[in-house]
Amino acid sequence: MNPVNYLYLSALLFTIGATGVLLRRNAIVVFMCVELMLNACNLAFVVFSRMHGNLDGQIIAFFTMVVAAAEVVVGLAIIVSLFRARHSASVDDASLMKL
Amino acid sequence: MSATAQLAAYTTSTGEAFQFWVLGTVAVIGALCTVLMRKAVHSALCLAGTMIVLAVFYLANGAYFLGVVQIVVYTGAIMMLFLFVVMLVGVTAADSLKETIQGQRWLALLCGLGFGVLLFAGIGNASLTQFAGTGRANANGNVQGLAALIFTKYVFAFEITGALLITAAVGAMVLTHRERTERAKTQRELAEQRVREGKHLPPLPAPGVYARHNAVDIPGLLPDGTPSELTVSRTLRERGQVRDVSAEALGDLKALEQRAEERLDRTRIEPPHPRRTEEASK
Amino acid sequence: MENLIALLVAAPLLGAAVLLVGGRRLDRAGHWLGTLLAAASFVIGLVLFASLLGKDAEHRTLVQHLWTWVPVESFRADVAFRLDQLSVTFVLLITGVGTLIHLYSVGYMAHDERRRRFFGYLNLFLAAMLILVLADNYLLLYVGWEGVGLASYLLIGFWQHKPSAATAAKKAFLVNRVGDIGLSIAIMLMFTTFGTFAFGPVLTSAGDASEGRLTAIALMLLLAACGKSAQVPLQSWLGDAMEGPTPVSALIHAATMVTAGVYLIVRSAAIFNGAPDAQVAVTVVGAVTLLFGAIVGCAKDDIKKALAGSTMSQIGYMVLAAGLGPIGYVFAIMHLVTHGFFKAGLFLGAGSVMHGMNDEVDMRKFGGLRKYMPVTFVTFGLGYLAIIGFPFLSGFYSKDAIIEAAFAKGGTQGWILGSVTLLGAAITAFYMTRVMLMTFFGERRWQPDADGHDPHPHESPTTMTIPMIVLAIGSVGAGFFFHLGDRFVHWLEPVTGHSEGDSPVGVSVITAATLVCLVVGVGIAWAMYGRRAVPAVAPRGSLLTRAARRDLLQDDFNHVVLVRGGEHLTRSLVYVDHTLVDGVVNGTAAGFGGMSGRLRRVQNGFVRSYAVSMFGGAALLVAATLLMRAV
Amino acid sequence: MSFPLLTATAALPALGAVATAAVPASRRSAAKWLALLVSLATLALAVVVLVRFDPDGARYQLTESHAWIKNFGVRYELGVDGIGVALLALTALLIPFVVLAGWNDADPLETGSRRWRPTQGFFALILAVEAMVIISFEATDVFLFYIFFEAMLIPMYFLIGGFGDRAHEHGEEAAATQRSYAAVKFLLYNLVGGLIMLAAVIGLYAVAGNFSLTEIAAARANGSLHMATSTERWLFLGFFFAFAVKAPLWPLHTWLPNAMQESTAPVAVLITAVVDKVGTFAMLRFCLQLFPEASRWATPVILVLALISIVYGALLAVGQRDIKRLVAYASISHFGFIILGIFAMTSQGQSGATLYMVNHGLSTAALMLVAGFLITRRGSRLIADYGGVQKVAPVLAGTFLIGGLATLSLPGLAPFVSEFLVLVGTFARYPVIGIIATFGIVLAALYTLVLYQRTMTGPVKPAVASMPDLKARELLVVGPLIVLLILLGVYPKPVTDIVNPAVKQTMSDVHRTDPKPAVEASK
Repeated sequence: MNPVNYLYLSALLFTIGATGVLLRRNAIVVFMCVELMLNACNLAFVVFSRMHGNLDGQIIAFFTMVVAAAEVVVGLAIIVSLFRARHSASVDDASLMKL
Repeated sequence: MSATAQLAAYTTSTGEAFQFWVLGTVAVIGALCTVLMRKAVHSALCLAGTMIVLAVFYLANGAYFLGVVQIVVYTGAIMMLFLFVVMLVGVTAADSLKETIQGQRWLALLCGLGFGVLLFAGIGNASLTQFAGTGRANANGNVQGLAALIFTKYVFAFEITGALLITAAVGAMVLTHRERTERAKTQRELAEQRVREGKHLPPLPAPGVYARHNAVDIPGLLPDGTPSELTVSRTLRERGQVRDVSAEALGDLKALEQRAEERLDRTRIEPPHPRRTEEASK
Repeated sequence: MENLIALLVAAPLLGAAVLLVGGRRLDRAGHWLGTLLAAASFVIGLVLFASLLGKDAEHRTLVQHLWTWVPVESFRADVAFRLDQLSVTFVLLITGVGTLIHLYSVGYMAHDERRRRFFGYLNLFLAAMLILVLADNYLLLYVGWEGVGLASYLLIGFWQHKPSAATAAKKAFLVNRVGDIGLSIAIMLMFTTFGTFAFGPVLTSAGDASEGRLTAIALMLLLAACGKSAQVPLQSWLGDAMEGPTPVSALIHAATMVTAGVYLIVRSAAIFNGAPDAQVAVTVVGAVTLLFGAIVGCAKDDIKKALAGSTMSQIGYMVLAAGLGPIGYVFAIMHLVTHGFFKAGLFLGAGSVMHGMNDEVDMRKFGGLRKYMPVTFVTFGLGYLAIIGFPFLSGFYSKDAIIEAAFAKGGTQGWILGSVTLLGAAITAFYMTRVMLMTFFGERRWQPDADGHDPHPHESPTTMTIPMIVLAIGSVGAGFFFHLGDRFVHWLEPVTGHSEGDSPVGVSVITAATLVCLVVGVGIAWAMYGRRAVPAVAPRGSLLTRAARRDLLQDDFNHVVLVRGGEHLTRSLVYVDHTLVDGVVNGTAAGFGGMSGRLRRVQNGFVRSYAVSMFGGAALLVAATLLMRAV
Repeated sequence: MSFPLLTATAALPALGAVATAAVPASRRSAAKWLALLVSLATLALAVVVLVRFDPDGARYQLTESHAWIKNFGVRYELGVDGIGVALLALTALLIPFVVLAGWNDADPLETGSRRWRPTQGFFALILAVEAMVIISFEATDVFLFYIFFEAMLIPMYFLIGGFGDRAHEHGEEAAATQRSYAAVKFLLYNLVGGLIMLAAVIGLYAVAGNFSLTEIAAARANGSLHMATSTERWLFLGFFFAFAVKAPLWPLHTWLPNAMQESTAPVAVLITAVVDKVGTFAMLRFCLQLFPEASRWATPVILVLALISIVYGALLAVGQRDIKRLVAYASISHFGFIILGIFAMTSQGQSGATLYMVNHGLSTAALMLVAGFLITRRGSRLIADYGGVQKVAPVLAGTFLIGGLATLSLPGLAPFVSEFLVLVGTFARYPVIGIIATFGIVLAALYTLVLYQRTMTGPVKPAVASMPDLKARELLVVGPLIVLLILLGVYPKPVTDIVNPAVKQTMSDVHRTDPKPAVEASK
């Protein structure tokens, strides 16, 4: 098997995650889909690292994880406070800009 | 190490290929379930599964440190955080999958499909045949290699991500923490306020209907049989977890009376609706 | 001596300024101030006249250059006055008759609370009229030309509370403006032809210009003259102008202003002489108006409107004479002067009658007034005899001369014009006799006025009778005086030129024919209005009579074609402006508004919608990148 | 370096505007007096400019030049020629009257309100407009001119939208709606024109490399700056469009009736007598000087449009029911005359057009301000609401009549001279157009006299029966204007002497000479 298949898998996961972001209304699930996309990227980085034979890709993946952690912390905080204010976690309800 | 030799090869070992196809399938299924599950809890669990699979793939690709971190940090910490939030927001609440924005679903699928095709085409187009493998890079140990890079080449980025993490932590606290801007009202003041507003002078009515339904999520019934929302805790009301049992309770009452009638050899009436019991026991 | 000319204009101008700006404190003495200044102007005119008489015939021209008015490159208009035989004749007529009418107005307007203003306007008129006849170039003449128009507008509409007066004033001004187009274009044509529009250079070099250009200029001048002198087709305003106080009708709409057209044509003699086609047009206009005015005059029961018709007709005589060329110019002016006397006298007499009859103007409600107003009767009668051309009175000499000149034109044209003038003389005799009989003879037909007051006919005060007497003297004697030794002809000859035509018939034959026409006219009138009693209510009359009562339907034509048509035009243009011109702009604006309204819908506020577009955009970017690599 | 007189003339009202705006809310009358004093001081400065200007001297005098934006060659360049100085004087002359006429127009409705700032704003905005208009007349740098040409819109927008007649036939709310409509329309029209001009200004820079009017014109004249024919034409059209909107020329005129109808009479005077003059002035100064060939190329079309403006404006004026709208359409007709004179390209036409700008300013100011006094008294703009005013307020009626007579160009009053010059100038080169334009004088008489007849004569309407006559302040506004109208009608030489040399220059810019008279030509 060619390791390129990892990349295809990564692309597939990324696409699924992106579609999920677009389809789901629950902010938490949307967030999870974002995490899925990040993870798909991480996989790609790791495979690149293997491809090039150095550890830079893994480093990037590592940073991505850190940033993702930070993002999740802030994001979930936002969701919680949104939920407190609106009693709903649906992204469609936060549409003050609509007509 | 045979593993490193294998990693440097153009193709992987059969074992790894087997592992890829099996676990890859699991990962894709997990991802799909994340997107498609109606309840957030299920989505979270499926995502956790996918992440674990990915951790295995990291290990298979020579990123030992990342593999472990993936399990410990991601699956262990972040996903747990998700679960906590899901608990806060309401575990049982299931999303409706009905689309409300016109054309959104089709557009989303079209974009997703198009994007996927493009990615696949891009990857297929690139001549990715040379795999150097991580053998040499991991020669002094994967963790040591990473550490050498992080604390030399990427030291600034590392420091900045540290700052970012702290900021995020503070930010999360600021966002979720609600400062009390005024003194909490005493019991007496609350009572006076109630009197002044002229509503609910007595304590709120208690939930529960008869002895069989004394759960807190079942509203008490008014004399005419309609449920009173007031009897249920506000938190439950806001989560939408009030169980409406008025019709059911009335039915039960009716059945009870009927049974009493039957006992007393009165007219026979058809049996009560069978669904009622299931619902009630839920 | 030249420096006096400006004073001539300045005196009444000062009067107008003082009286109009001075305010109420001048109410008590203002009218005397106005009269005094008019008289002063007359005296200055006499002095200048005397000084001209003292020079030999060829050098009787005084020019006073005051200041350069509009200098732009080759365009030069000066404020400069020229006093020669022609203008001094007018100056004396204007200031003389003007002074008399000022005097008359003192009595006539005695009960009007706005008398001061009236005298201010009269003075303004005098000043403008003097500018008109004294101007040394056509542009300054234009100033006077419109100035008298303004004064006429103000005076016709003097009783502004009457809507009919205000409308008549507006109409007079507007019709005059149509004529002014002619004068404007004539001046422009002169400028492009001669490079100047001062009298001297234009008239001396008129021979250098092509006949086509001269004809164009002459026709434009004729248009101007038609407007000011109430000639067909621009005559419609004169009848309505009788809405003004009677002294105004006497001064402006009989003696002076309406003759300005004749002045213009005679002054521009050099141009008309070079444009025979235009001269024919002038005579045609004159002849048509002559008959038109006379016919209208026959049918009117309003004494002032009958006189207005007469004025129109008499000016038709003058215009016709002016169109005859050098054989007629002098007689046109002579008739103008004598007409100034007797027509002013007639109007003042009519005013006197109205003064005694509670401002009644309908002749059918007069009758037998000769016993009650002897002075008025005598002066009016003398004016009447003068206008119909009773032998040895003013009209006899001046009108006869025009009839002779018309025949002297020669050829078919001469016969036609001669016959028309003879016919006109007969009709004149008819309608004037009619006026005379209906007003002063027959039984009394007075009726109480609208307020129920019975009229008590009485003679007018002295301030009113004196001017009438003076004018009556003029009507009687002026013609004979002018005729004696062809004085008038010799006086004007250096300015206008003069030539004797060759009359196909003898002078005595024409005089006899004129007298026959006169007798016929008077006879018919006496048969209709003298022998029979005049009905107090106008009979239906023949078709011609009814048409003549309505000014031969000219007004109706104007109303239908111009007023109605104009109203429709403006109304539709207002619509076009609002819907089409503005509509295009507003439509564009609405189009953009609608478009952005539709575009705004894309911004539906849903994060997921935005996410789709972002994702789509990202996909497009990836596709573009791949394509770039592929290419 | 000598005293920067031109800068001072513009800076004084600008500083005055700031000072007026800063007057405390409770001192309303102080703001009025301050504005009046500043405008009078500006007038004094303008008189100094007039005296210092030598008609036979250099083309641009009292010049000032400082580098401003070096990277783009933009300079702060001022200078006046005869045309500019005449219009500068007109502007400085009219503003005190505008201020005086608008004395009470921006007062609070309730007498008690102490926190009322719009009064200060009203007068400050008027002074701001004055400053910008003056600098537009002075600027010899195209970019500098453009900036103030556009900036003028801002204070004008607020003057139109913020201050209207107190009375309105459909109530206060409808008045506010229509006001803001008029203001937005004014702004949009002029902005579109300005944007197109901006493109042309940039284009000019791309071709010429700097913005200096004098340099470009000199370079064009001596042939060192060649422009392709099509380039020149496009640039000309860009400039001309903006000026035609401002002027306004048919069919770009529809903003003017709305703006004049909805604003107070002094502001309407400001629009038509002062601000719009910048448009016609700029045609003379920029279009003809910078693009002589293109100007000649476009002449036929522009003349026809001007002719349409004359007749169309006059006909529409006849059909109006609103006094102010009527005056607005009359102004459109008059602007047609001005543009006709400019593009007839004869000395008489252009001198006449310049004179016309001055005279139209005076005559419209007289007519419109008296109309404003009338409207304030009765509280209606509709002609039909009046009648017989002459009887109760003779002085008002008299001044109104004189204003009207000036509008219809009665000889003896100033506008006659200019109108006749324009007509003669046009006729000399284009006889047919000249003749048709002459018909405008009948229509002018029609709309003026109909207006006068319907409002002033006839039986006294009950609603006007107790109308007071003109007060001292109002007489102080109208009197001098009427005196000037008569004076300039009788003796316009001082103005023509200043204007003629500048016109001669412009004529040589466009390589045109006056047609010779036929008699002389045939010899």
